[in-house]
Amino acid sequence: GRAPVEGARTPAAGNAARIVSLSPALTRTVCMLGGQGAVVGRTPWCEAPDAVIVGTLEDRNLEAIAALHPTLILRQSSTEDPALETVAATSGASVHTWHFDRVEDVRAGLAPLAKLLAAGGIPGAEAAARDLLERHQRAIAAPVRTTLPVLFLFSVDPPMAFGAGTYVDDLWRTMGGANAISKAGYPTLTAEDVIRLAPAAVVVIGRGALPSWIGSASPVQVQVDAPDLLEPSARMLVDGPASLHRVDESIASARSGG
Amino acid sequence: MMQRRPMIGLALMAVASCIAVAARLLVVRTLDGSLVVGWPGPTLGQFRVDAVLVACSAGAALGASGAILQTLLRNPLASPFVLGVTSGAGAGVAFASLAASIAGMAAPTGAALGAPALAGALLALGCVLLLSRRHGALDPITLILGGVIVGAIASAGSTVAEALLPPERRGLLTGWLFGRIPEVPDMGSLAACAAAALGLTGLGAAWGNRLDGAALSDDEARSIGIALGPMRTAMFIGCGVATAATVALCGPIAFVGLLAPHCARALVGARNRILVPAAAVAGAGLLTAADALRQWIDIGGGRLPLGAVTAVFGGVAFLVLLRRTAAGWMA
Amino acid sequence: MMQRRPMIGLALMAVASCIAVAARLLVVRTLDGSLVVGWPGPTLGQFRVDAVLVACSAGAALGASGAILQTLLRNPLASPFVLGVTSGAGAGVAFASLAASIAGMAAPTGAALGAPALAGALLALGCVLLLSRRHGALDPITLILGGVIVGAIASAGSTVAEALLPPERRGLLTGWLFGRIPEVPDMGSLAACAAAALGLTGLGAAWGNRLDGAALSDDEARSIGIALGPMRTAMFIGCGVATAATVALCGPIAFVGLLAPHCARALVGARNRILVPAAAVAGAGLLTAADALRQWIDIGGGRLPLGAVTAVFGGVAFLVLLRRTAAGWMA
Amino acid sequence: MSALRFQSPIIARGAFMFAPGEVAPSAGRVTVLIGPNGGGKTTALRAAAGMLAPEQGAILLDGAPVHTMPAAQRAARMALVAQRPEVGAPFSVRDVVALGRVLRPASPERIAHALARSGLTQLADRPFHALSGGQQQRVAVARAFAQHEPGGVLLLDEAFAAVDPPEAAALVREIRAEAAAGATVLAATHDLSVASALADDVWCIAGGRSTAFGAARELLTRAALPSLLGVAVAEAHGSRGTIAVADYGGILPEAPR
Amino acid sequence: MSALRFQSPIIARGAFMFAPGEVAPSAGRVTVLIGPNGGGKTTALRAAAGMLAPEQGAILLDGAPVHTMPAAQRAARMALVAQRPEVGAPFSVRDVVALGRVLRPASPERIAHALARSGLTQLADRPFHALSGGQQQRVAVARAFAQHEPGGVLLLDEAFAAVDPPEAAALVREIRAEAAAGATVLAATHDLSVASALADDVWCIAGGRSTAFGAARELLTRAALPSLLGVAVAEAHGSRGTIAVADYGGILPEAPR
Ligand SMILES: Nc1ncnc2c1ncn2[C@@H]1O[C@H](COP(=O)(O)OP(=O)(O)OP(=O)(O)O)[C@@H](O)[C@H]1O
Ligand SMILES: Nc1ncnc2c1ncn2[C@@H]1O[C@H](COP(=O)(O)OP(=O)(O)OP(=O)(O)O)[C@@H](O)[C@H]1O
Ligand SMILES: [Mg+2]
Ligand SMILES: [Mg+2]
Repeated sequence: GRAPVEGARTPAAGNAARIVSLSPALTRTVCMLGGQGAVVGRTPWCEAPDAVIVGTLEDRNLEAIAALHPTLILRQSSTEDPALETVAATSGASVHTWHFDRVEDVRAGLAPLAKLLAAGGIPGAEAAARDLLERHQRAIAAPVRTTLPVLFLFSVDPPMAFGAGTYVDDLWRTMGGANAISKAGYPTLTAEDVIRLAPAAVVVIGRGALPSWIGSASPVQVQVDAPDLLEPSARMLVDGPASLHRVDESIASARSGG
Repeated sequence: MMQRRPMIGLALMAVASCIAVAARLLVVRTLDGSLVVGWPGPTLGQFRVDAVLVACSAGAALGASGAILQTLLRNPLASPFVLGVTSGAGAGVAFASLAASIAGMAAPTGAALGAPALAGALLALGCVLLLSRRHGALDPITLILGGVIVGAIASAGSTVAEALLPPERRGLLTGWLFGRIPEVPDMGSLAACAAAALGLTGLGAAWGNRLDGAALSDDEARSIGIALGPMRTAMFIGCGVATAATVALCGPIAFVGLLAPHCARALVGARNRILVPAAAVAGAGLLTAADALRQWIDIGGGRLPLGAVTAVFGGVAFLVLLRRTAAGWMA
Repeated sequence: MMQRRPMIGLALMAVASCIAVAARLLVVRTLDGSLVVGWPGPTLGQFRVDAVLVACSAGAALGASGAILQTLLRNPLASPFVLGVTSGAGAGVAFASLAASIAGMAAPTGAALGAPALAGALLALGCVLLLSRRHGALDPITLILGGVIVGAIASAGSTVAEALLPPERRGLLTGWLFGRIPEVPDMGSLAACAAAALGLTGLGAAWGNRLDGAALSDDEARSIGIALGPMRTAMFIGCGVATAATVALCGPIAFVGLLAPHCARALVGARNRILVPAAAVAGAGLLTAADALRQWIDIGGGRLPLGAVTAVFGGVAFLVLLRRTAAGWMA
Repeated sequence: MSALRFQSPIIARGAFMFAPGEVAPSAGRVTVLIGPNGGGKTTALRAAAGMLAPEQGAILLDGAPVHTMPAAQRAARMALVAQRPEVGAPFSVRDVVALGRVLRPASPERIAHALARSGLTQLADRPFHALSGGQQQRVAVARAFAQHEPGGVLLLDEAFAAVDPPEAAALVREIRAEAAAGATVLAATHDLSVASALADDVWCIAGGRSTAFGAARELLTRAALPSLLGVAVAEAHGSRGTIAVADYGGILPEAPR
Repeated sequence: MSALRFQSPIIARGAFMFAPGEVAPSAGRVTVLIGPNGGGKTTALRAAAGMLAPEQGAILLDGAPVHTMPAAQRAARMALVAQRPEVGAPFSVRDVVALGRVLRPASPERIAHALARSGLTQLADRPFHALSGGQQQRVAVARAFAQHEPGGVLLLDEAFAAVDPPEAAALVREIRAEAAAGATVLAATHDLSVASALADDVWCIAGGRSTAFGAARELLTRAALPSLLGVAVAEAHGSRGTIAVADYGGILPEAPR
């Protein structure tokens, strides 16, 4: 017995999936698997304009979610959310939680997600997933030319880096590169730290003006506007390596040019 | 300004709070943007009821604590926050998250956060009380400074723990540190917080005259029979425990404990017998109203954070009262 | 406790601050964990010199503001923060970031944040001053409450702006809101902050006796010739502008403005002629020491946030002084 | 009737040492405390009220040390008017007076009576902070009246200093009536005309020590006072006895001063 | 010599209306303010010090309204001792007294002299808050002495209320000396013995209105005072003139009271 809910949309016919995603990365992956039409609820940062905003992972609007009558609720977290399970139960939805830390996590999550989408009336999802994985494998198979340690920053003021065990570190090292940071996680550095590291190149992922001191850290500085490297989605698997190759090209040409 | 009719002020506030409760229970903004009035059925209705219970318990506990602390510390800036308890609870949760992360366990959520929050809060309270014993008695100035400092150190501790957490766990902690009204609360925490709110409000009302007496100089307060030292200690512990219960339930909720007593004072005057219950009602109403408002306002990015709505709504209410009554802290 | 030898206290603090400066200039721990002592050559040396200049200017401005505000507001909890200026600057930066994001422009960083920070700070200060005019004169209690409320509303504004920002821009803002000591500061902002620090400290020292006079009742202060209203307004604006300059340079740095004056008071006594410079020295030393400590401590996650180190270091220093001198705010 | 007894208490306050020896103000009598500024009158009254813990000796109320007595129990038998009353909240006069009975039943009549005795009936609903200095002082006295039970102890620290003459006359009458009803009254004052009207006994404290304790008739005289207080004293003959008065100078007839 | 003049100022403070009419205390003379509690003495002195803005009329110092005068300029010619001195910071006695010269050069000798005149030389380095009530009041008077320049105005609001008799005698001498040197002195007191010694003129204020203004010789008498103050008055004959004293009662020889 489903409770009558004010303002509810008519439930979709049959077993068609109605997806609420509480993770921008998962939303992106779902879209890449062909499920963009099925996403009905999202966070403010998800790129799925037809879906309504139902909050964030930490502050999800349970009533809004219930009103959407979802069949699938997708989360990216290392914890469960019992309240969300309660809501899901009222509309017969299931809650699925992934935990993406490393590249392998993202890869491993792809097939189960595709299977869920396929069961929800998106038949091409599993094939799309296989295709994505293949493209990923191809993309990372080509080695990079830069083997000297490179520093990847996602913020410059203060400098914050991709450290060991992050997905950028995973990709880059799989492709034969070396990360200047051996610490795990996303350490905050000082400008002096960066200069003392003396990496072969400083790569700044993102937009915005670079501070002048970066020049003292390394003769080679590369700035890439690569959103694919800023979220652990399928796009990171496929386009991330390409972005890193572009970075590698820039480094190589700068080094040979300089 | 002297308040001649405190009961009218209290009744006004009670009515306003009931309106806030009704609004939270019955009005939501639907996905297509229109406000809809009505009861959503048992399941969703339960969410609303629980959210209201949480907001009322937490708001009342914070409001009553703030009123008592402002009286006892003789400082209009006093609030549960200055006891260091809020930050202590935050640090407790942050370190519990860190410990879980290091031990490779799942990040604690919901009810599992209650225990570390409580532990952190009580530890901080203990430190503050120890620090502010002077010649055997609690000294208000030392207490207020000690509370702020212990709170600062505890906040620093949370920041450090936060910095050490892996990023995917960090969001959860940050979310918690913002404060929220859980729609599916841990019932034990809710019961504890409600009991603390009722108990503290009752104590404040019952001891209202003694609290009034604390407005006199120390000598005069003692001479009329108030055991100032024990009363201060008991009240601080009571406020600390109530705040800890609130933080365990909702995370740290700012401003309610500071603003609600001032709003109440502007309406019912300074006699604690009525001020403490009024501040509890004001806190409950304020938090419920903020939680209701948050369901209705959509500026394009989903619901606003609770703390932001509370600060704006409570802040504006307070400024209006401050201007209107031309009464402030004193005279 | 009466302080008999304030100059000795001031000298002690100056020496401690110099040690902090030397430590920041000459000692770092590299990322691989070894402590390195020595001058690193011109490039890195310039970073360190600039960081020291920033920390000293910002710390001095905050310390002097805090001392002046505690005296004028007659409240030991007063600090540049309670003026609402810090939060106002934060809101300015948050809305500037949001505007840039909506306009599709690059996120403002570094020097580009100075202007919105200053604008937000001055706007908040203006609101607070307007709100606390009572019968033509500034009333300390209204000012302190007005400042807290305006600050709360401004913080809420930042939270909202933050919530509306896309996540990749949010990190930048959050980083800024934590406060930091830039090693490559915008020279204009640095000059402004240093000038504000020097000016405010000089003003506080020069007007030290008048500030002392503000400790009397309002009538008595006026009767000895102090134009209380204009002095309060001038000093609040001075403190507000100095704080704004600091926030524009470093972001909001908590606790220094609260702790440094208390540390200074414990060492040199309450006469503002010496207290204000001493608080400036204490603030400079505290912030430099915290920044130095940050370079040495490595608990695995990179450098700790400045605010955390400041709170722990300053908090512990204050607690020691509080215990040692058995002197507090008063007598 | 309560018996208050200073049993050689010793109380150090910074450089100042309060050591008055054995003194026992009598119940049913008014003992007036006189002495130089900083002599220790306030210290004596605060100690009697249990606010200061003697390092040696004791101050006993019916045989029990006052400073360890539970505050409520002490308050039921002893009321204090402090030298400088403070009210840190926007209360009305009536609110403040009612605080005298914060722990015990307070009938509105009782509060009204206390207000009337201090001449505050008209001012009962005014905010305390809108009163003049002398009116505020009378509020503190009214609070003590509300608190006081017959046979208890009344401690008055310069309770007359800011009070106008007619109200002072009324307060003198009220306080003497309390003493007549069995109260032990200890009142500090610098005003010899108040002392003359109020005192049965006089206790002079200087430098923390008792320099004299005795009947007013013997100590409040032109002969005894100058050596006790260090000031010239004149005497006036009032309608109800001799009044001692400090001779600071006076009005000379006609001739320019 | 400064001329202070109340030119029918009207000042409303809640229900209270201060409207004393035209009054001009003379320079070179001491005018003592007497009257009931809440009569308006403090209001008069605060208004004279420029702390209250009259709604009508004015209070003029040498022809200029005091409340619009720049504070520094006013302070150079007029010093106020408030009824209730407050010091909100841990200053020493000397620090507080030096505040009297906060805007003008203060030689250490001048501060020392002001301290000596109030009998505070021994206490100069003590923390203000460790003093007794009367000592604190004398600090406020010393600050006014430090501030006062010959020929200026001294406004004393019950500056003697907590002061012991020998120090009061000394202060009376000092203040009369200032008046002799040209000061305009306005002093409120309830103590008729102080008034007798201090006053050249008497200004009686009740209910916000002047009820009398005239020579002390005429007003401080057994004949005039009872109707002004509503209290019986006796007279003592001191070594330097007649002393008026409020007759609250006195000491009866031998017979039990
Ligand atoms: N802040 C205030 N608000 C309203 N009314 C006030 C205020 N201060 C004083 N008053 C009123 O003004 C009147 C005169 O007070 P004032 O202090 O001038 O009397 P006074 O003659 O100095 O009395 P006292 O002998 O007690 O010192 C009183 O009736 C008092 O109630
Ligand atoms: N808080 C304190 N710390 C140190 N010494 C103090 C403190 N309070 C009072 N004293 C000292 O105790 C002594 C006695 O003070 P007390 O107030 O008892 O005098 P008193 O006789 O009441 O004087 P007064 O006539 O001025 O009221 C004084 O020398 C004073 O300096
Ligand atoms: Mg005394
Ligand atoms: Mg007066």
